[in-house]
Amino acid sequence: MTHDVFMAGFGGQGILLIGNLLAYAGILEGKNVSYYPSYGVEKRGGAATCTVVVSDEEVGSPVIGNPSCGLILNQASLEKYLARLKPGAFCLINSSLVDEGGHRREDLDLLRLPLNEMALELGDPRLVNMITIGAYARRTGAVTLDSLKAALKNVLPERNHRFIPLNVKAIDLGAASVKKP
Amino acid sequence: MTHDVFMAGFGGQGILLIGNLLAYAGILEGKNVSYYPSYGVEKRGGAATCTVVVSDEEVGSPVIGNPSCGLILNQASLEKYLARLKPGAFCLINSSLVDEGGHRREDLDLLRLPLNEMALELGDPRLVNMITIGAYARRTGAVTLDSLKAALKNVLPERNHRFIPLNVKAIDLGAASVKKP
Amino acid sequence: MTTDFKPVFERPVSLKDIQTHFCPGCQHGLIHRLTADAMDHFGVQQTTIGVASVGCSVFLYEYFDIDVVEAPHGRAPAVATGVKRARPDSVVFTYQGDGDLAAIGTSEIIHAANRGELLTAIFVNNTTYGMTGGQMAPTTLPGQTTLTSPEGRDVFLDGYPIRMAEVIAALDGAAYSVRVAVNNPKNILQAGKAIRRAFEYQVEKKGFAFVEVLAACPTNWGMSPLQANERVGAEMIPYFELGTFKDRAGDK
Amino acid sequence: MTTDFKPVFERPVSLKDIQTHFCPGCQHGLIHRLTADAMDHFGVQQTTIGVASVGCSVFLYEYFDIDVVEAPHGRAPAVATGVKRARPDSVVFTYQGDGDLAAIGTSEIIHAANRGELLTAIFVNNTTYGMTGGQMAPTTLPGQTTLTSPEGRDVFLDGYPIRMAEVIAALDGAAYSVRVAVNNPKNILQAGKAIRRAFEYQVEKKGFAFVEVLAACPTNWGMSPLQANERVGAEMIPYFELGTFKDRAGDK
Amino acid sequence: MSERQLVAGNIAVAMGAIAAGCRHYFGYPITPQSDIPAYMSQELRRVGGTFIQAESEIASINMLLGASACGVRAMTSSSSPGISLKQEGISYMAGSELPGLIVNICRSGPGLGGIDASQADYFQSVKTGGHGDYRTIVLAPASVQEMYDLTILSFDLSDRYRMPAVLLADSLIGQMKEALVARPASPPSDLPAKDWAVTGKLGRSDQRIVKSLYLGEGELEEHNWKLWRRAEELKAREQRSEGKFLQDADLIVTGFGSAARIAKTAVAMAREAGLKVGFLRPVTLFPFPEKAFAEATQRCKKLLCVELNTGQMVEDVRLSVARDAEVAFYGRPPGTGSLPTPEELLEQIRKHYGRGA
Amino acid sequence: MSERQLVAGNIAVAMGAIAAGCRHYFGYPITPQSDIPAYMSQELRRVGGTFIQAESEIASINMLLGASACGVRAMTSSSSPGISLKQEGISYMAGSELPGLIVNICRSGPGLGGIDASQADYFQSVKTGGHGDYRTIVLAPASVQEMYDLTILSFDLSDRYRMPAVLLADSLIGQMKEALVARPASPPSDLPAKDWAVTGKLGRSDQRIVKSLYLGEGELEEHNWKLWRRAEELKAREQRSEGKFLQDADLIVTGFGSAARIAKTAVAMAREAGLKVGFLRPVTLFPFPEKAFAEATQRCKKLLCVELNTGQMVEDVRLSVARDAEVAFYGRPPGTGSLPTPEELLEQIRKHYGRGA
Amino acid sequence: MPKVVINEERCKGCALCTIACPKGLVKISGSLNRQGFLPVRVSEDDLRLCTSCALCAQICPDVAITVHRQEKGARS
Amino acid sequence: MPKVVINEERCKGCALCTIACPKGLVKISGSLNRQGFLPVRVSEDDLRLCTSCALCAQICPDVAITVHRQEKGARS
Ligand SMILES: Cc1ncc(C[n+]2csc(CCOP(=O)(O)OP(=O)(O)O)c2C)c(N)n1
Ligand SMILES: Cc1ncc(C[n+]2csc(CCOP(=O)(O)OP(=O)(O)O)c2C)c(N)n1
Ligand code: SF4
Ligand code: SF4
Ligand code: SF4
Ligand code: SF4
Ligand code: SF4
Ligand code: SF4
Ligand SMILES: [Mg+2]
Ligand SMILES: [Mg+2]
Repeated sequence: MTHDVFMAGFGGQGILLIGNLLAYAGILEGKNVSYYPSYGVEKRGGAATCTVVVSDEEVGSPVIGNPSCGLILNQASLEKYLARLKPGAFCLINSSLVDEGGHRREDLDLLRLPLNEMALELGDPRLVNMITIGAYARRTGAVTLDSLKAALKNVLPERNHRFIPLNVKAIDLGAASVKKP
Repeated sequence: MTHDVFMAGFGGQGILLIGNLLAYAGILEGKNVSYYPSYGVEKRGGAATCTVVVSDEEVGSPVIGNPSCGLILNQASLEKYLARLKPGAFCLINSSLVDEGGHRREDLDLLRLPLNEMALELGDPRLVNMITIGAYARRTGAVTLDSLKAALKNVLPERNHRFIPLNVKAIDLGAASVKKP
Repeated sequence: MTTDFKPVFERPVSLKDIQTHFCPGCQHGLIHRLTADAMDHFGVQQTTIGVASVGCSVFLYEYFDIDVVEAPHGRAPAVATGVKRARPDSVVFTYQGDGDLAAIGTSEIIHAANRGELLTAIFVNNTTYGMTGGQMAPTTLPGQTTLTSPEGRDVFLDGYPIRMAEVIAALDGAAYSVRVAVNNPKNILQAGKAIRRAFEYQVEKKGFAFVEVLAACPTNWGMSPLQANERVGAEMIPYFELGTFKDRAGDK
Repeated sequence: MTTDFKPVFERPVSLKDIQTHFCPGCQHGLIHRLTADAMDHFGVQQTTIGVASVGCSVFLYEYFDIDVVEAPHGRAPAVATGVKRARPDSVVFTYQGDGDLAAIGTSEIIHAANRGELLTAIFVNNTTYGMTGGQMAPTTLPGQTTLTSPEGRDVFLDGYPIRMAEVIAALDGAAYSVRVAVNNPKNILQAGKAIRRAFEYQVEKKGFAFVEVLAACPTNWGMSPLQANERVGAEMIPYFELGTFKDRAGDK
Repeated sequence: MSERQLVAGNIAVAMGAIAAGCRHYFGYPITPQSDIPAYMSQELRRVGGTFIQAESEIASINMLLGASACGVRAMTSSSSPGISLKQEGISYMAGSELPGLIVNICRSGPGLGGIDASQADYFQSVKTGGHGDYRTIVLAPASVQEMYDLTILSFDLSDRYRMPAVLLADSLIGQMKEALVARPASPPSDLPAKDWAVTGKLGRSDQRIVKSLYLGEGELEEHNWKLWRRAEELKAREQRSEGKFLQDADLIVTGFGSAARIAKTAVAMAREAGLKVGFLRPVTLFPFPEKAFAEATQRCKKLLCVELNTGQMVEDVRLSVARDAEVAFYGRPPGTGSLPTPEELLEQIRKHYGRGA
Repeated sequence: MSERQLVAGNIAVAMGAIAAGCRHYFGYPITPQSDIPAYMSQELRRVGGTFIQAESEIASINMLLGASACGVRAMTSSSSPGISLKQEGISYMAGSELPGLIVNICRSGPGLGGIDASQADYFQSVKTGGHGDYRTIVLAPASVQEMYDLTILSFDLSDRYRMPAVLLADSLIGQMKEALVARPASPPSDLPAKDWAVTGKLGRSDQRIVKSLYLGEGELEEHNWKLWRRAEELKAREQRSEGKFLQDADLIVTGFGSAARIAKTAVAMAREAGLKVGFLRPVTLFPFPEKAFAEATQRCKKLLCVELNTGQMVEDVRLSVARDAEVAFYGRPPGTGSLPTPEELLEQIRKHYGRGA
Repeated sequence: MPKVVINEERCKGCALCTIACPKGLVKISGSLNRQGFLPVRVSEDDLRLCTSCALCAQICPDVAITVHRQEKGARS
Repeated sequence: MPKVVINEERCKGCALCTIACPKGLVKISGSLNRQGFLPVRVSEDDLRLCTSCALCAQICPDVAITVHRQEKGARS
């Protein structure tokens, strides 16, 4: 079984962090993984995207032409990347920053969640990314929530380990807001 | 008809000058020519050699493995280069600086001339090279003596043109000391 | 009844009216503006050829409305020499960062200066390799931590910050060499004058002119624009003395 | 009845007893001898690694009885840096000509000095590219005719002779920088002292040491050895002031 | 530590170098290889090595020459333009028979170009961009694990054959992260002693001289033949490649490094679609795995070579295959947005699979 | 002055450059090309041009880049190690679509090597030693007359295709003297105007920018294809070679420059000895005269490639000949006393002439 | 016409101008611009206190400020 | 044993020693050596005047001269 996912947002939304988190969770499950980041030209702000593949077989290409899953955290990313997704792909959209419609992908399994608002509920706007990855994991079963949570200490710098409980809550909140595959 | 000649001596004997002179004489006769010099590593003194080809046909290689003619002006050159000459090659040896024998080339058409003494007779030890080339031209007919003399003004720097008459005498002396082919 | 307004500050015409890619608080933008002011002042926009270097200022041609040649990293002074010799009547300036000029380009700037090429050289010293993410530069201050001096620059292993304006001034071929900063209005005024003078040297064929400008790189210093600007005055200027080290045409 | 003779001048043991390829009156040979004297003095022949440059002194290993690494043209200071960092306990010296060090190698010598590498650099300035047949060098004197300055060096087109000892002295990383000549016994004595001191700096791990030696190239100057030696005193020394420009360990 | 960690390719190179006993790094900043010096500046201090950020790429390669001449394991890393500047130094190292590792995390060119994944430096690396007749070992990793393993291998081969080694990768392999098992390394016990290294004469009567200048009659020619013989030995013994689905293949897809990585997925897709497509990836670019290509083309007469350039390795493929084999080429020269996708390569496979040889 | 003069090859290059209208020379001393700057430092002053002895080869190539960017005809000359140092600059010139002449009077390598005639820089010149996908025009004169004529041609081709041109020779062709007829040159009337040259904007609203940096989506790839298309045009239009005795040849001897010059005499000797031997010499190394080789090997299936190296051009020969042709190689890597003689090559001819294809 | 015109879209909110203004009239605003930065503003009232010294404009790295002076002669 | 020993085969006849000797004792000889140079000599009589100051040796680029001093104590 192979899971590939493409995530996009603007710098600061923590896209690359959850990309790493997902990949590490895969490793903890003994799977093969690849994580491939790509940034815009700008040094501050700008786009941040990455592709993660988690698989039982050897991972070939770390870049995917038509990803089977997408996590779209801002308007610009929707406009730029939605078209790439494979027909029938699951796509999580951050409705807090992305307007309704404005695209022609009736063939996708779209889920809109107000991620910024949900993060604020948890008391920290920076949790958008954790909620996202929680939702993704639950929905696709690419990795278990436990692996994600376990991987937190691998990807978070020592000094931020105190925030792990809060991140765990965010992951759970994300998971709770979607249904199993 | 093609004439190739290899000349060798130590720096200062004017080998390269007569190489140029011969080549230029060939040009004046509308022939094809090549002149290829090669020096030792030392900046002062050391060996000086060159190969000149004068031909009615296009000149191919400017380097000749077994030259059909040799002009050997000092002992070192004899020891290093005599062996290379083609069997039956005409070889002019400067007996002023080269001992009798000391080699096994019975197959060569050897001519020993006391070039330094002859030059002194003319009143200038530096004329060794001109005597040599005069003898060569007469003996092989590669170029006419007139062409050699005419070429003097092409190869001698302006300031030395006043010596042309003396050089002409040297060329003639060389020519007079050998017989036509 | 009418009111009259006279412009006291406007964008120079040599500088295109577009958004730059520079980070907030990056002083390349300001130094670009001062350079454009100088071109406007002498009315040479139409005859100027800029030589861009490799660094965050690589997009020179995006911002200046002039002809531009891109030089390989560190080689702008050599490229500019070729340009100037081929077009002696044009005004040719180079714009280089400290990694570009004081590291890989050491030889080219020194010999262009020593030959006394009729060039104007703008040198932006921000004590780091900005574009590549903040490595140690020859100008990095002792103790300054960078991507490649994680424990801070250790003068015993890494050597000392190099003072280019002084090095250039020491060459017989160089006619003008100064160091300025753009961390406050007073220094900005000085910097503007210096850059103008550096163009004057070329316009009047008086010789090679070099202007070192101390500038902030908030991003790679890991500081806010205000903190970074603070640091220029607090840490850079004490080591990199401001002043005119050579002004052959003038008194000095 | 016996007579006792005590040697007052003998060939240093670090210098092989063989014929050199140098032209008559070429002072590379003399500078080789003084360098060997310094090695003998500190008894470091066995631990010294020489770094040869490209020039008439390229055959360093033929003449010195020590381990030698050949460096590409101009890069001896970089090669020596690699050697010294890999073998900190060995004594490492470079030996470069003026074309090698002051032209193509400008960047390497300046940054090795600026890093304060524990090296001894011998720099032989004969105002020309000897090995390649006498082209203009950065050190060629104004008006000096060479293969590539047939009408004499024109400072307006070709720039000015560069004074390396002063340039090096100006760098914080350099500990010792001097200029000496070998045109007469008095100067030779000075030169010997300077080279010895330059090795002392390394042996005692006191920092980067640089010795510029003014020397004659009779062949490419188109002069007899005596005329050439004359010229060193008459033309070179007036432009290339002899002296100690930096001696950190000492008073200066 | 031999458990699986998530590591970027560039870091794996640095880890591999340190595992191989490399304690001397000389470099100059350039994207996209900056993680290597950043990591080295940290770690080498920790393990008591030398990290120098040189004033230029030229200084770096010459510092490497100096350190290698002393017999220590040393390296430099850079990217395309910086590697161009090292060509003279590499030629000197080869001429002086010095080992040493040069890492090239390629960027797009020519000139300043851009920083995207590129394979346009194949000729420079494999045909050698410096002057004179010489070769360097060239290894082309296609995974993070290989970035680590081949870095170690390159030090071993370089020491054994007294030839500089080039590790050729790009930002795709350099910046992607995968699981890495960082096995401890120990140099093969049969590596020849470095009895040529300069150490100072202490305890020796003979001098050691590291040089490339040979002026004696016939000396330099013999030296050239000596280097040539070593390269031939390397060709005989060290060709490495990865093959897959070759037995029954009607079309073989080939490529190296990042292109091969993408192509591999395309080949898998093709197989799923029932096409008999094989995969052959050179791991060593020099020595080029001629034997593997000759063998594979005994049966399969159609190849498709995929590169991130306009056609470079394809020449060596054509020189290696059976005479009656057809070699097609598909290139995507590098640049922003120009990385091919597996889907795109699958199309190419279909296109050429159909065609008769 | 069109009468025949006795001139050295290096001087012929300098004369040709001046005849071609080149008024800007930038160089750095190195044997065996020093006659060129020596002559230029004299003549360019006389004709009001610019001669700069730069501080290094790197400065020279970048001064050339700057001058070429202004639209003037300019050149640099050097020898092998110096040319290695110019590789980054050449890549930038190619990437910036700049013409300009780079003369390489090769010396023997690798490293410092020696100053003898060498052909070991074939790969560097033809496969391009710099980074990125680019090509340069490469011309290989084999006589003093060609040193003059091909220098002029290289400026014309370089301007037409906006590609740097490399003139590849060595001390044999550079230092030998032959009769030269220095015909006055005039650039072809159909050369495209240099409407890309920087001049200062005076009289223009648009900027002119000479650069190689392309970051926009797809831009750099398209730029690479554009350069590739130009190279293909060059291949289609500008292949040049010299052939002799090809009609009935049973063995064709090939080689370029100095080796070809020596081989030509060997071939003549062979003919005298009654052997049906042909001669085929590439004059343009890039574009390589593929057509001439393909054609010649329709009939003759045996070739002997002679080079002053261990085998470089032979690869392009193998890529160009008919599939069933056999290409043998005879190399003499450079060094003191290693120049082959016609007699020596004749032996090789006899050796291979006998053998069945 | 205001003495100080700030191009809010060009402004990157670096705040250097806020320390350059001798009267402290330039202040960071609360709302992001399209680039995602908080641009600076000079309030209507503050504008009256502005001396048109242009120091804010002088220090701006992004040349986002233009300044005019009210002509002596002119009646307002 | 002579105070000054000149290695005539090593000597290149540059004559620098002839100007270095305060007593002018070193002179160019008339006969070429195997290298083709005219080496210098110090005549028997001149040797007596030699002070062993070694300046000739100091200046010699080819290290062709060695100098000894007669020990004070020694009777001759
Ligand atoms: C030959 C070469 N080496 C290295 C680089 C990578 N590089 C790009 S910009 C740069 C230096 C940037 O620093 P600086 O010159 O100080 O300019 P800044 O960005 O700080 O203004 C470097 C090393 C390159 N492009 N080419
Ligand atoms: C890269 C490179 N460029 C040029 C040369 C040619 N070259 C050999 S020696 C030399 C310079 C010699 O001059 P200098 O350094 O002053 O030494 P000298 O012979 O005068 O003692 C040059 C340019 C070279 N070998 N390598
Ligand atoms: S990185 Fe530094 S130099 Fe570059 S744009 Fe940002 S602030 Fe300016
Ligand atoms: S050429 Fe000059 S430097 Fe070289 S050996 Fe002769 S005299 Fe000495
Ligand atoms: S012009 Fe002067 S007073 Fe007015 S806002 Fe700007 S800085 Fe303040
Ligand atoms: S200085 Fe310019 S960019 Fe910075 S805040 Fe003020 S107006 Fe905005
Ligand atoms: S030792 Fe002194 S006195 Fe004696 S010969 Fe030499 S220089 Fe003259
Ligand atoms: S100095 Fe030395 S080489 Fe010169 S003449 Fe005297 S002894 Fe001979
Ligand atoms: Mg900087
Ligand atoms: Mg010199």
